[in-house]
Amino acid sequence: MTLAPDTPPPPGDSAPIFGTHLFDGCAAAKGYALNAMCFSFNEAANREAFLADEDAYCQRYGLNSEQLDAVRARNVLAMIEAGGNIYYLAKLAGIFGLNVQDVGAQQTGMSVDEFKAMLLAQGRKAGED
Amino acid sequence: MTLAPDTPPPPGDSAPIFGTHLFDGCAAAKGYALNAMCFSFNEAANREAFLADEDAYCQRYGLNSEQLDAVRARNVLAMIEAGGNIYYLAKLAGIFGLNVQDVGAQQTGMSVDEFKAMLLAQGRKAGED
Amino acid sequence: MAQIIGGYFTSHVPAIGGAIVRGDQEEPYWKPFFDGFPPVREWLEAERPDVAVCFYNDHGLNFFLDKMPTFAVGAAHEYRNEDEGWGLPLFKSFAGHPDLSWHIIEQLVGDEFDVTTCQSMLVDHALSIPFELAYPEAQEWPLKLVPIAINTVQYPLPSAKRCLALGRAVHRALVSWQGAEKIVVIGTGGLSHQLDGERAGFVNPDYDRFCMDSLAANPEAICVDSTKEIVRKSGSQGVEILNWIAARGALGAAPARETHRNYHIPISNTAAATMLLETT
Amino acid sequence: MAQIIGGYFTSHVPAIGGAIVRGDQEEPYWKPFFDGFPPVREWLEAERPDVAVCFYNDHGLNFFLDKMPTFAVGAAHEYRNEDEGWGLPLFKSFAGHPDLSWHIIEQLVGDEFDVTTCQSMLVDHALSIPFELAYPEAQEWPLKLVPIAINTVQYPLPSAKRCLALGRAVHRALVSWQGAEKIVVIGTGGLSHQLDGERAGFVNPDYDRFCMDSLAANPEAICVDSTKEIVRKSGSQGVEILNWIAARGALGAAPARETHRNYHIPISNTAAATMLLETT
Ligand SMILES: [Fe+3]
Ligand SMILES: [Fe+3]
Repeated sequence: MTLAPDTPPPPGDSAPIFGTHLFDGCAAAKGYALNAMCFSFNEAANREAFLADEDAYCQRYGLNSEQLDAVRARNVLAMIEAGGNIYYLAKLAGIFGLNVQDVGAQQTGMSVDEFKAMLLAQGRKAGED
Repeated sequence: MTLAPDTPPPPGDSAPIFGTHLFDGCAAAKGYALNAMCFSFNEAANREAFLADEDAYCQRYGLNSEQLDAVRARNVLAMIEAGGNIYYLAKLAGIFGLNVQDVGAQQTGMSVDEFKAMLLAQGRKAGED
Repeated sequence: MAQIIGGYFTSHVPAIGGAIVRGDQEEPYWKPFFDGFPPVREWLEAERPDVAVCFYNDHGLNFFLDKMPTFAVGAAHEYRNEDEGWGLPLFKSFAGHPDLSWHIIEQLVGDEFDVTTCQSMLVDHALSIPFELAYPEAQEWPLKLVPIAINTVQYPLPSAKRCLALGRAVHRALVSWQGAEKIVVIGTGGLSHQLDGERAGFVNPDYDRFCMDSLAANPEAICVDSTKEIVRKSGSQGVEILNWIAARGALGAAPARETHRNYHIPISNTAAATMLLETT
Repeated sequence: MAQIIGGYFTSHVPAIGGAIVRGDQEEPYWKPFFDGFPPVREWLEAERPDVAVCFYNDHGLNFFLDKMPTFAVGAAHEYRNEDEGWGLPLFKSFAGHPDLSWHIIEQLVGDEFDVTTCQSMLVDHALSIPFELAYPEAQEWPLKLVPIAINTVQYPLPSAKRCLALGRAVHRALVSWQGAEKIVVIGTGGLSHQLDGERAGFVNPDYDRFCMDSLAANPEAICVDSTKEIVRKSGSQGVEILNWIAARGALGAAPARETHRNYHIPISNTAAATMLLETT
């Protein structure tokens, strides 16, 4: 995978950004139920209720089938595609014991070690400049 | 009582407005507990809890003694002096069966009939113009 | 292309809701107010707008002092009314128009309005009553809603000038909206009244007339005063004229045509007014 | 008269909280980041500010999509941290400075910033970690807090230009504040990083260096880009540079003096930076 093929950006805001999903109104409208569920995970009791019966908890928040599948598969890119916002999804990932580096690895198709090594390599490269 | 001695207002915003209490930050900081309690009265169960044990309900919201006294006395001007905001106080007044005309009468020292008559008189006067 | 057909402006006194439920429209106390509505209804029946953009102020149903926005724009699929605590009837829910909401929000933030976006939002009597008055027979509302709430609770309030500018930015959004909808703009609240303090019961017909006379052709005239000066002239709740000013802005900067006006004192503590402005 | 002593700017990566709790400051992975703080601490020990005005972004602790403000200003007596859901340590509470908060709010609304006022407000790691880093020995915080939250969650985000203008309006408020306090400004977040999407792990040292080089003397240079362009250059969470820009604005339009800088890749997924700017 090529990280950030940062060719000079075309002028104007219309050009998409590689591998980047801006959480705009369209995404927000699609993802409200999923994000509302994730927001509830600020409370420990809700995290426990989710762990005790994941499907029932998802149903209570009215997740659609795309969101249900993404949650069942622990697939972060699919959650984002279904309207999830990373700030809220991180709380769900936390329940699964995943930190932002685990999540980064999953989304980029790397192992966690590869993902960490990629970041360290960027640090070394920046230091060489 | 003279209503609205509407002499030409002096320039600038510093001049006070007769009988008018702007709900600014100072009032808001003072009145937060009282207003929070009144906001809770959007829910019927909370209105019932207040009616069942008024003092206990006020304590739960941490009203200070000035606010407690004002609520016990059903004294709207004292509630405003204690930082209450009319939009929230109206919900408390509603529990006591008071509408905005009852509240207006109390604050102006009129009977409710006098207060209503005063408004009708203003309507007649405006119609004569 | 969307079409902005014009706007109506009306007081939203809670007692109106009670009068509607009781069927008091023909009672001598209420008739002079309700008589202001047939021309609005006829216009709406002829025009049949698909969406309403409604400027109002929340009275402590959806917003509390923990998060009090200067300007809040609804972007929900549905807007429900709920118990406000004083025995008001429960009003019907509204279907939202999230796509148009987001289009407006993009314009507003792009134009440096620092709005709060609300993807879940309860609407109170100040929003519902103007629809009850305009569509008395409706089983469900025949149009979708974009609600925009202006802070009239916690000082400092936005200036009238800022509210007019907000409305004009909404107008730019409506003009560039690619949908085919007919859009009606609504401003609710006022006119002069005061509920709290020793000046409770204050009304000011001269100032109200000035506002009504200025609205169609010269709304800037109302925006000369500071918010505090408006309170001085209009009463502490008379400041709800800010909603009218923003709604007027949403009709655009060109003069509008005043096609109807009704003014009556009192409804409850309020100098009540209804106006209809059509775009030219 | 109040005195604005300057500001510090730092990343707020959640993992820093874990490293502090574990005492990992001297571990090889963490040391290059924590080594950026002694100069900040020495400066704060010498200056002993009484109040912090802190620009940050909430990560879903205090704000949800039902009421998402572009700009929110705290006006509470106390700000608590609470469980954010990922096992972060609970951070200490802050005493507020409501009088200064309201003074700032009056200035902002008067200057046509449409802020949301928050008289009850939880603060998350993005606010707490910069204090943990600057006051590692504190049993309780030795200064009061005015928190200002900038929306980096829900698009459209405010532009960098708007954030700089917000900060400059805060600066005007601080200059006119009649208290005798010493005030420190804090900007938190960034620098380049991206948590979500196929580009997760993206950092951009060239852009970060441009931002750091511009901050003291020419913050306008960072404000030329649209928010989306900043995301392109900086990553989807790199957009937290908006907090830095607003904080820089609060130091005033005059050039500031950069007295310290630290930059290190990576902390977690982030290009982490710490800067100290003193007013001249
Ligand atoms: Fe009202
Ligand atoms: Fe962050």
